[in-house]
Amino acid sequence: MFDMTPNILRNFFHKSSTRLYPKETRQAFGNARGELYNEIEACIFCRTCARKCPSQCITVDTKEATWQCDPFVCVYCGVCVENCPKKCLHQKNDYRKPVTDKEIIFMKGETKKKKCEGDPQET
Amino acid sequence: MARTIIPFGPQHQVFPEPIHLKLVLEDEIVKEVVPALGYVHRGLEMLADVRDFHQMIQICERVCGICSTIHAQCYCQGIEELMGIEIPDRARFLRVIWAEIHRVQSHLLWLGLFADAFGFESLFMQCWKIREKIMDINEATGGNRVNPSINIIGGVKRDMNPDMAQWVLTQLDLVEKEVNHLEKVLLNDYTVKKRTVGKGVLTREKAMELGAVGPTLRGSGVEQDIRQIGYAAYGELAHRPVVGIDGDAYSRNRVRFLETLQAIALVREAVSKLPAGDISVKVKGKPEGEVVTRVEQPRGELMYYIKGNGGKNLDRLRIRTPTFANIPPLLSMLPGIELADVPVIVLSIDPCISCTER
Amino acid sequence: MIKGIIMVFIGVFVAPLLGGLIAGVDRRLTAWFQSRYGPPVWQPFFDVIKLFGKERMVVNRWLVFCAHVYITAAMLSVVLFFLQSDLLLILFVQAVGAIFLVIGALSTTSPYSQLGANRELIQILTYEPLIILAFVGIYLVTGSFRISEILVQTKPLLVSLPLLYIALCYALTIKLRKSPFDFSTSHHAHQELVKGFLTEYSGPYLALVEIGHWYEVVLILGLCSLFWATSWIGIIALVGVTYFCEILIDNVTARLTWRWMLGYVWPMGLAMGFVNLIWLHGR
Amino acid sequence: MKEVISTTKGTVVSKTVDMKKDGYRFVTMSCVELDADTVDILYHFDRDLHLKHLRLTIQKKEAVPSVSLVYFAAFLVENEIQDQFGIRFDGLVLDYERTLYLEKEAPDAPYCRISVSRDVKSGED
Repeated sequence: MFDMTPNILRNFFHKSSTRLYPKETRQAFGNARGELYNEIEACIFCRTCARKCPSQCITVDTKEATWQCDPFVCVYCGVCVENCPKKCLHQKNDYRKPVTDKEIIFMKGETKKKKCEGDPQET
Repeated sequence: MARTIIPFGPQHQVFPEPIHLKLVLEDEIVKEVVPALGYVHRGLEMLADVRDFHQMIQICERVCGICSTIHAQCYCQGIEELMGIEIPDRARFLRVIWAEIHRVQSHLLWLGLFADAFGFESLFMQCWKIREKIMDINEATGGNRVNPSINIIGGVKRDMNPDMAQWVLTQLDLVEKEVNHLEKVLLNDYTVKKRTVGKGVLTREKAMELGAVGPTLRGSGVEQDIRQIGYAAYGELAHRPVVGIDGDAYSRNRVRFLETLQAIALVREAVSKLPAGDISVKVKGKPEGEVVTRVEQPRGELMYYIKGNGGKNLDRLRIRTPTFANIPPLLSMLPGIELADVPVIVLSIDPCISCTER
Repeated sequence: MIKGIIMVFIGVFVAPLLGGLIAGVDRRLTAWFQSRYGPPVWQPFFDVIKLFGKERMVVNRWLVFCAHVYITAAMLSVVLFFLQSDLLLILFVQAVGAIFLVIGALSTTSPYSQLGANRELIQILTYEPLIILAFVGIYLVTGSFRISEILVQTKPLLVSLPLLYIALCYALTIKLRKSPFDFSTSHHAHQELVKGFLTEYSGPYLALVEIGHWYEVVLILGLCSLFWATSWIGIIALVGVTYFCEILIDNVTARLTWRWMLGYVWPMGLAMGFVNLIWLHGR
Repeated sequence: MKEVISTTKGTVVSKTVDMKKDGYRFVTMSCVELDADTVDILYHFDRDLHLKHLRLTIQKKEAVPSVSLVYFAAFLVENEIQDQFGIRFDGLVLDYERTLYLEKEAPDAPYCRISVSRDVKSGED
């Protein structure tokens, strides 16, 4: 009748399987696809990522040289990263931290017509 | 007590997803059932009209959160058939590995939910605790916990190097050990048997007639499993469908439990036979024509009908998920049983409602 | 007199605190059994405080009345227990509260509430005879129903009433709403009847019911403690072990049905009770 | 897709009965829009892991005889097609009247690229 007893007693005398999350985090796996970020200096605003994205979370304006991504729409599939011709899109190994407000990642780079080495602005 | 109508769902604790069953009861005995769907209908089939056929992979994955890889695999398989692409051997084996890892994950999730349906909280937690190891495998190999997104048209996206494969096997050994600890509980425990044996009986004939699929069909004693067709690399791996006899909730539970162990064995075999070579081929052209393709999902037979018109969008994508096929058998199981057994029987077909409605 | 006032004070104010603490420890231990951390021990108090802050929404006035009768009866029975009154009186006061809770649930039109109330009635019907049987056993040993008489015993009751104690544990499991008897309502997500007969109690009234439940837990554990009332260590050990076993059983069994309960608890409980009584008589 | 048998409105039910007699399991039906007026309805059957299909090409306005009396399992998918493509099925064992997925006020045929508009004069669509 009490076939579960050994299992729960084993649990009782072992460490908990859960973690007290914000205080204690697991080390990210090397292959994990986490937070998406763009090295805006290298970006040429070709819009490949925006076109390939299955969830259409990326908006690129070639003229204004802006790149924005809605992280709440992004599904972290990594298609944009694979297709980026400049290899300037990357994914970190860990996830974005939970937040209470929606936000959009907005990045402004330099238009590539004029060749200059000015600092990219990030807001 | 007189005739009562119980609104079972759409928001009910036992259902992981919203479905509404109108139960007409007499003295806690179910007399009639009328289902209502449509609470999570997302129109994913229609998205094939506006997204190109490569992007549909990720969308197909999201038809179901639990068997995501297998949906994508089925879709890719269909498109490959349409375009006449032969995928490399290594990719075929890798697809099997990920699909079977997903099956373990899905079955453990189900075993937990099933335990929850008859109020066995600690068993539920135990199953989900074991499942967490599989989610880690998914994340470490595929990149994400739930939707690893490793299938692409023409093969797979990621390779598995020998070190990684070895790590997966050791993790699976741990999982198998823990699953074996649960065998006595799930198949022998007095209270579990009391709640499952003889509940929701679906005879062999009825199962065939009503078009049941997957463990629901096999639990009734029909030896049918789409993996027998030998899609992907299943033709080269040794496996036989797990079959139950009685067709009750206990039998379906037993089938799923044994399939969990079988899936682990299949991963081991696939890893040992993993051939060297490329993992994908270059894809050129656009799909044209129509095709029906099927794979075996943890819940049963999954069918995709794909019609391409030579453009980048598909003409029609039709997804028939296993739960859709299992709802008519469910309706035949419910009348005549106690209210207390309704959750157990509904859960015993492993309902995935967002799959059903897509 | 002063002793009496202190006892009333303990019954009214300390008992619910103790009950809440037991509930918190219960959750914590359950979590450990399930390989989780679990909520803080004070969580039941936070829950109740939160419930008191909620909007007052009731389907009818009966519910309000019934919730108040329930908590009053539960409180009164605990006070009577601490005043070392008559066991039968305590039992009937407690039963009035339990019945009123069911009447409140029956007064609503919600099917979940109705079905839960029916099941709760069956549960009351199952555990009350067992408790009465235990009292009869106590009477046969001590010659009185009064707790004050029982407390002067020099030998623990458990020695002469071991089987009746097990029968009382059945009643305890039902009363604590633990698996396998948690079908009328339960603390965990309830898979058949949502919240069972508590479905329509909400906000502050649910908080009252919750506090009433703490009183009842203290009462039943108090009854258990009578079986080894000769020393404090005995009381603590007996109650501790009993409660630990309850949690263990809760975690190793599935929920069963009321039909099973009628077919199992009555024969088993009554048989054990009668065997114990016959044995007592024959000694 | 191999083994596709063409049928007409008149023969679809009898052919389905034949399928059932041959021991086929009903898999599902698919509705495919061909152009503004016509749709294809495909009936998929399976026996021992072997698929067979029936193809029925009809006008959107026409009502299709339901096969749910032959295979009870067909009622769900026929209701779905009613919802999504606005095609009527005659003789459904359980007719949701286009409310399986949709609300009453939803458009008639959300899955058609060119929606069928409601005819005001006749009252019904």
